[in-house]
Amino acid sequence: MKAVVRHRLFWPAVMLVVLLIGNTFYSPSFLKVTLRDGHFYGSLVDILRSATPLALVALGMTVVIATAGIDLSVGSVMAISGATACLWISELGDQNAVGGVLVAVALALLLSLVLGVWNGFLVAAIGIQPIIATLILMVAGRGIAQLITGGQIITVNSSPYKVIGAGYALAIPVSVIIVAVFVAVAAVLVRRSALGLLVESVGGNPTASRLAGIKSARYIWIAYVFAGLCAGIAGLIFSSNVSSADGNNAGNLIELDAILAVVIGGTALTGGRFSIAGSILGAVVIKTLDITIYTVGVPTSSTLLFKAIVVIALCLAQSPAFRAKFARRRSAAEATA
Amino acid sequence: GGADESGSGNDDGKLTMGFAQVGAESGWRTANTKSVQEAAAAAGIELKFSDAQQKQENQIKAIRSYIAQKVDVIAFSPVVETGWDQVLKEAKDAKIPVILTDRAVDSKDTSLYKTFIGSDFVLEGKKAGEWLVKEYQGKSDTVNIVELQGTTGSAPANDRKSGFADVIKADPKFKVIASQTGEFTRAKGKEVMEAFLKANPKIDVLYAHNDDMGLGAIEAIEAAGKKPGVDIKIITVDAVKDGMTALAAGKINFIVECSPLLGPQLMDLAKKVVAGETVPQRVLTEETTFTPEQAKAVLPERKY
Amino acid sequence: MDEILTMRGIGKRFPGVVALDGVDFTLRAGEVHALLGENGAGKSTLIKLLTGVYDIDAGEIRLDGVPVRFTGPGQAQAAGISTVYQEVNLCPNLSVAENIMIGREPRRFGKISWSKVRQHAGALVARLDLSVDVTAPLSSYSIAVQQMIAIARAVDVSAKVLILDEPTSSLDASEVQQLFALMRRLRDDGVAIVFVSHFLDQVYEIADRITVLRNGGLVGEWAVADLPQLALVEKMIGKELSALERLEEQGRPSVAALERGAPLVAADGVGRAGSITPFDLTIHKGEVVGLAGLLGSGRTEVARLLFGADRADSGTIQIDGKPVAMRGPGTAMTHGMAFCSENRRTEGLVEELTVRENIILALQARRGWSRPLSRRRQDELVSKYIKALDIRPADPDRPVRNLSGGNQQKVLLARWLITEPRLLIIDEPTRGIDVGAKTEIQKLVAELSDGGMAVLFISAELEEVLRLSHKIAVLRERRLVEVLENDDAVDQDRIMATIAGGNP
Amino acid sequence: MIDVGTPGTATAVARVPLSKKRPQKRHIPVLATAALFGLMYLVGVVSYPGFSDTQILLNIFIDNAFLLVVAVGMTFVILTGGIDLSVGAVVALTTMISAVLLRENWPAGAVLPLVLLVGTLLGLAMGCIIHFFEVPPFIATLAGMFLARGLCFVISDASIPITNSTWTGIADVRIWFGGFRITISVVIALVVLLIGAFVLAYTRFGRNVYALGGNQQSAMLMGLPVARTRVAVYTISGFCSALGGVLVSFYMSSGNSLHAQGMELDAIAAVVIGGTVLAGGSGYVFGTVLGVLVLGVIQTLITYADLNSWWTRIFIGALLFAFILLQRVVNRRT
Ligand SMILES: Nc1ncnc2c1ncn2[C@@H]1O[C@H](COP(=O)(O)OP(=O)(O)OP(=O)(O)O)[C@@H](O)[C@H]1O
Ligand SMILES: Nc1ncnc2c1ncn2[C@@H]1O[C@H](COP(=O)(O)OP(=O)(O)OP(=O)(O)O)[C@@H](O)[C@H]1O
Ligand SMILES: [Mg+2]
Ligand SMILES: [Mg+2]
Repeated sequence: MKAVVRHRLFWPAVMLVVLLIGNTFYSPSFLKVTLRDGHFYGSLVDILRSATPLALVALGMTVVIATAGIDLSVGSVMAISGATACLWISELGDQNAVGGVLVAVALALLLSLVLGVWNGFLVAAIGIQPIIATLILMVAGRGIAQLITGGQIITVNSSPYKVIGAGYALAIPVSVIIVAVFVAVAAVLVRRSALGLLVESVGGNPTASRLAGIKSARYIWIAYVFAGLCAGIAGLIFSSNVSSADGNNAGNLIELDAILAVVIGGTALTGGRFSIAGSILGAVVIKTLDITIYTVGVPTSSTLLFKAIVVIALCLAQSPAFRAKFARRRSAAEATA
Repeated sequence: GGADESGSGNDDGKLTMGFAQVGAESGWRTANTKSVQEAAAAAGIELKFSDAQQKQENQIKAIRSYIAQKVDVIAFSPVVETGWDQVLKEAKDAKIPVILTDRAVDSKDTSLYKTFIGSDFVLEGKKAGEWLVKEYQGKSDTVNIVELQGTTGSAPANDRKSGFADVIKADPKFKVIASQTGEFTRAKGKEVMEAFLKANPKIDVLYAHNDDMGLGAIEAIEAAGKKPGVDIKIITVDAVKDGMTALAAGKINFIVECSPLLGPQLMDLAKKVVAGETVPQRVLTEETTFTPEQAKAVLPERKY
Repeated sequence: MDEILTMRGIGKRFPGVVALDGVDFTLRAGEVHALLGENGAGKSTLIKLLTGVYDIDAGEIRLDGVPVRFTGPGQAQAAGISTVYQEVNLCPNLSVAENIMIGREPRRFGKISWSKVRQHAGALVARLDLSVDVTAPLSSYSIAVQQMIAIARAVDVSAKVLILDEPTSSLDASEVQQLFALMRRLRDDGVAIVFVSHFLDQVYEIADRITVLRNGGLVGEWAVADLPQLALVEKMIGKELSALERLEEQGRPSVAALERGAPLVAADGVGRAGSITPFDLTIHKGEVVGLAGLLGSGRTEVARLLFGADRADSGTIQIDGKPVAMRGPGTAMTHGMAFCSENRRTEGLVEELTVRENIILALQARRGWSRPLSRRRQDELVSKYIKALDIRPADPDRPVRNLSGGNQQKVLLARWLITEPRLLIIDEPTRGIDVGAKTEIQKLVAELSDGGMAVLFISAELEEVLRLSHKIAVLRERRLVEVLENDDAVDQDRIMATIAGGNP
Repeated sequence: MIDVGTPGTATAVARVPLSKKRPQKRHIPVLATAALFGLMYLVGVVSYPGFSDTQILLNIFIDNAFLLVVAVGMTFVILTGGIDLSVGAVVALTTMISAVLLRENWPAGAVLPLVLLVGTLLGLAMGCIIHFFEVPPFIATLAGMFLARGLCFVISDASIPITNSTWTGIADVRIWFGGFRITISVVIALVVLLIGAFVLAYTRFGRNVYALGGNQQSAMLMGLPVARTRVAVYTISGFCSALGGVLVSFYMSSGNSLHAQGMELDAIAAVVIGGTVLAGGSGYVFGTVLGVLVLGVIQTLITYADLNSWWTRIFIGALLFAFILLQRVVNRRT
C-alpha cells in the first residue's frame, strides 16, 4: 500500500479518478460507454480520442526533455504536417484514393522528420540552447504552415484520410489504436535497446557521458527527430479529425500542455530519468480536465482559473515536501487537540 | 490633405496607404487581407502592409512606423477597441488621416480617425437571434440552445454573444443550456460539441460564433448519430465558402454574413479622405444573411 | 578541556538505510578530533546533521552547553561552525575570489567593494601559497586547487569549530603539510577541529583524539596515544587485521623485460597549448606507469590527452604501432582504453542513475544503443564487481547519488573494469577510499598488470605510486621532465628532488 | 584573519602559471551581441530609407520599454536557473486591475502601488511554492500564468479603456532632446535596468543569485541564504511584471485580458539572446537589453519590409536564426 502511495504516478492517477467521478455528478452517464453505429461511444472514448495528439506530442517531448532539452516547435510541426497532407490530398483527382492519401501521409511525415533533423542540427551540431533553437522553428514554422495553406483552411473530403483521426476499427477509434501501437513500439524500442539509458545519461550528466564514450550529439539528434515524427503524426490525427488543415491554429500552444503532461508524469525538466507511461497519463489527465470544463459548464471566463486551481492542487499533491509539511501540521494539530 | 506633405512613397504622385492587419488567424482574415491588397492594386494605391500577429503592441509599432515613413493614409483593423488614443494622436499631429476597418475603437475623441468601415458584431448576433425567434414562432416547447463562443475576451465573441442574448431573452422558452469557447477553430468546436452532446441529452439549436466552429460541431453531431440541421438546428456567422457549402447541403440552417471583402469600399474612402472630402463617420460593410436556398444560389461565385 | 560541542544519541535514517544510530560525539576546544570509519560508516552524514543540512531523526546537539538545531549551514556558520564538505562544494561559475568571499564581501553603503574582495582573497591564497589568479573562474582550476580554495574559504571565517571532511584526499604531501601547519595554528588559538580522513598516517600526525564509527554506530572514542594504528584499523573494520593482508612485494617483472615488445601506446610530442608542453611517453602491455607531480603539474592533462578527452594540438599517438587519430573518448575506447576521471561528481557519475546503470554505462556506450546488454549479463557483471570492490550497500538498483563518497568512487572504477580495457588510466582512484578498500584497489592494479593490462596510474600519494609503478613519469609545471625506472635506486626523496627541479 | 606564515623553504610550491590575463573574456558574448545588433541595424539603414532616423532607434526603446522591464526581472530568475512563465499574464492582470480601479475613480496614486503590490505578491507566492514545496519553476509559474490570466477574465472579458487623467497624462509626456523624443516609460525602464545591473553586480543578494545558478547544492553548503534568494528572484520578477504591466497600460491606455500574450517567450528569448545561459549562473542585464533591442530591431525591420502575413513569421524566424548562428560563430572563435 505504501509503495502504491509513494509511486510517482499515484497522485496524477488520483487526480484522474477524482475528475472522472466529479463529472458523473454533472452528467450521470459520463462513465457509460455504449455501442453506437458499430463503435464505442461515450465521454471516456472522447477523452482518449481527443488526448491522442497531445499524448503523441508529449511522448516526443519526454525524450527531448530527458536529454535536458525542450522542443517549442511541436505545434508548428503539427500544423505543417497537417497542412502538407491536406494540400496534397486536395490536389488529388480522387480524394478517396487510398494510394494518394498514403503518399500524402508519407510526405507529411517525411517533412516532420526533416524538421526534427533541423532542430537536432541546431541543438546538437551548432550547440544553440534548445529553447531558442526550437523557438526559431516555432515562429517560422507557423509561417511555413500558412504558406502551405495560403492562409486559408484547406478542407478535404477524403474518407481514407478521415479514418486516421475520426475513424473506427474494431469499434475503437483508429487514432487511439495508432497512438497505442506507436507508444508501445517506442517504449519497447527505448527500454529494450540501450537508447533510454544512453539518453538519460546524456541528459543527466553530459560531461560524464562524453567521458564514458557516449556520442551525446547522436542521441540528442535522435531525440529531436523523434519529437518531430511524433508531432508530425499528431498533426495528421489532428487535421484528419476535422478533415481540414488550419495553418494558424493547429497545435497552437500545445507545447505548454505537452510539457505540463511530461512534468505531471514525473519527468524532471532538468533532464535525465524519464517516464513514457507518466507522460501519457499526464496527457490524459490534461484532456480530462478540458472535457470536464465543458461537461461541468464552467463559465468561459473562469475556465483558466479553474485550470490553474487544478494544476496547483496537482503540483502540491505531487510535492513530497508539501505532503511532509502538511502531515507534520496535522500531527501537531492532533497532538494539541 | 496629406498628399502635399511629401513622403517617401509618393514622389510619383501615387497614393500610399499603410495597412496594419491584425494577423492571419483565420481564413476570414486572409480573405480580408487579400481583398484589401487586390483593391489597392486595382485602385492604383501603393499599399504598405504589415501583420501584427494578433498583438496590439505590434500594431501600434506598425502605425508608428507608417507615420515615420510618411504615408498618405493609414488604415487598420484594431486588435481590440481600446488603447489607441496615443498613437492616433501622433498620426493626427503628423497630419496623416486614419481609417478604421472591421472594428471600431472606443476613443471619445472621434477626430482621431476619419471614418470607420466594418461590420457590426452585435447586429450579427441579433440577426442570428431574430432568425431563431422566427423559426420557433408559435411553438411553446422550451428550445435548448448550446452556444460555441469565439476566443474568450475577443470583441466578436463578446458582441455576437450579447446581440444574440438580447434578442432571445424576450421569450423564456429559449434556454441557453451550455455555452463554452471553441476559440473560433474547428478542432475545438468539435471537441466542445462532443462534450455538450454527452452532457445534454436534448439539444435543439446550436449557435456558433463562426462557421469553422459550426463545421467542427457538425462532425461531432454526425459522430453521435444525429443529423445536423435536422435533429439540431445550426446557426453560424461569417459565410465563408465551407460554411456556405454546408448550408447549401442543409447541415447548417442559417448563416449571418460577416463580409471580409471591404477592400474596394476602403480604397474609395481613402481617396476621398486624402482629397479632403467629407466622409460619413460610420460605413457599414454590405452584408446579408443566408438560408440554404440563398446559399445554393450564390455558392458558385463565392470566392472565399 | 571544555567541551564545546556535544552530540548525543544521534540517529538518522534514509529510505532503506540506517545511516546513523545512537552516535555520541564530543568535541573540545583546542583539539583536532579525527572522525574515522570505513566508506559509508556515516561520517559525512554526522557532519551534515550537525550543520543542519539534514534534519535529525533522533538525538541532541549542544553547542557551548546550549541545545541547538540548525536549519542550514548558514545558521551553523553564524553560530561559529565552519565546514568544508567532502566533495568540493563551491560555485564553478564564480571567480576564485568570489568563492572565497561570497556571503561576506566587504561593503560600503551596501555596495560590494570588488577591489577589496580581490585584495583580501589574493592575500589569503598567497598566504596559503597558492598561486592562482583570483579573478579567474573557479572551474579553470583542478580539483586539488579547488579543494585548497574551499579550505581557504572555511578557515577565513573566524570560527570556533572547523570541520574538514576529507580535506586532504586530493592534496599532495606539501599541500598537506601546509594545511597541517594551518590547523596547528588554529588549534593553538583554541579552535576545535574535526578532521575526517582515510590517511591514517595523517591522523596520527595531526589528531589529538579519535572517534570511530562503523556501520552507522559508534565504536568508541580514544586519545590518539591510547590507540595504536593496528588497533584502530581493527576498530574500523571490525575484524582482525589478518584479513587485510599487506601488498606483498612479489617478484615484479623488470621494465626491461616488459618493454621488450612494441609499446601498446606511444605518445610522441603530444601536447596542448596552454595546458601541457609536448611530451613523449610509452606504455607497454602489463606495465604500470605512474605519474608524479604537484598540484596542477599537468598529470590529469596527460591522461586526458591520451584518452582524447581533450584534443591534442600537436604530436601523434600510436597504438600497437599504428598512428591513431584521436577524435574523442569513443576512439580511445575502441582501442581498448579506459579513463577513470579524478572528478567523480562532475565528470564521472550520472547521479540520478542507479549503481547498475552507472557501472554498465561505458560498456554499453561502446556497444552502441542497438546492442543492449541483456539483463542477465548485467546482473552477472554488476554483482561480480560489487562483490570484488565491496561496494556498500550492495544493492545495484539504488541511485548512485545516495552512496557515500568512497563507494561512489568504487562504482566509477567498476564502470571501467567491466570494459576489460588494455590500457586503464586511473586518475586518483584511491581518493576518499578507506584503508581496507585502498589496499584492495592497489592489489587489483597489481593483479591487472600481472594479467597483462597496462595501467597509467595517477595519485597524489607518492608512496602509492612508488609501490605500484614499474616506471614513473615526473611532471613539473605542465612539462614532463623525466621518466624514471622504478628500481631500488628510486625512492620518495629522489622523486621529490625531480619534482622540485633538481635541487634536493 | 589567519596568519599561515611564510612557506617553508623545503616544501615545494605549486607554481601554477597564471592563465593569460584576458579580463574581458566573460564579456565577449555580450560584446559580440552588441556588435551583431549594430550590424543588424546597419542592414536596416542600408535597405530602407528613413531607417537611419535616430527616432527609429528611440522608438525601439519606446515600443519595448515594458518588455525591457519584464526581461530584467526574468534575467534574475534565469540566472538562478529558474524560469518564469507567468510574466505575460501578470502584465495583463496589472493592466486589467488598473483599468477597473481607475474606471471606478480610484486615485491613480493608490492604484499604482496597489497593482505593483499584487504583482509582487503573486511572484512571492510562486517563489514560495517553488522553494518550499519543491515544485518545478516551469510548472509553478505555468500555473501562475493560468491563474493570472484566469483572474483577468473573471474581472472582465472585454477590454477596458483607461481615461484617468493622471494615467493618460503620464503616458502622454514626451521628453524632448535635440529634436528627438522618448517617453516616461523609457526613463522608468532605464532606471530599472540600472538598478538591476547594480544589484546583480554590487550587492550580496546579486552575487547569491549567481551562486545559486552555479550550483544550488553548493550555495546551500556555503551557507548562503538559498531560500531567501530563490523566493526573492520570483518576487522581483513579479514586481517587474507588474511594473511592465503599468508601462503597458501607459502604452495602450487600456486594460485587456489578451494583452501581452506570449510575452514570456519574448522575455526569455531576449534574456537568452543576450548571452545568459538558461541553466543559470552566467549572464548580464546589459546582455538582456541587447536581446530586447535585437527583438525590437527585428520587429521594426518587419514593419519596413512590407511582408505578407506568413512571410512575416518566416522572416522573423530567419532573422533570429541568422543572428544566433552569427553569435555562435563569433563566440566560438574567441
Ligand atoms: N541522501 C542520502 N540518501 C540515502 N542514503 C544516504 C544518503 N546520504 C548517505 N546515505 C547513506 O548513508 C550511509 C552513510 O553515508 P556517509 O556519506 O555518511 O558515509 P561516510 O562515512 O562519509 O563514507 P565515505 O568515507 O565513503 O565518505 C551510506 O550507506 C550511504 O549510502
Ligand atoms: N593556473 C591554471 N590556469 C588555468 N587552468 C588551470 C590552472 N591550473 C590548473 N588548471 C586546469 O586544471 C585542470 C587540471 O590540471 P592538471 O592536469 O595540471 O592537474 P594535475 O597535475 O592532475 O593535478 P591535480 O589534479 O592533483 O590538481 C586542467 O584542465 C588545467 O587546465
Ligand atoms: Mg563521507
Ligand atoms: Mg589531477
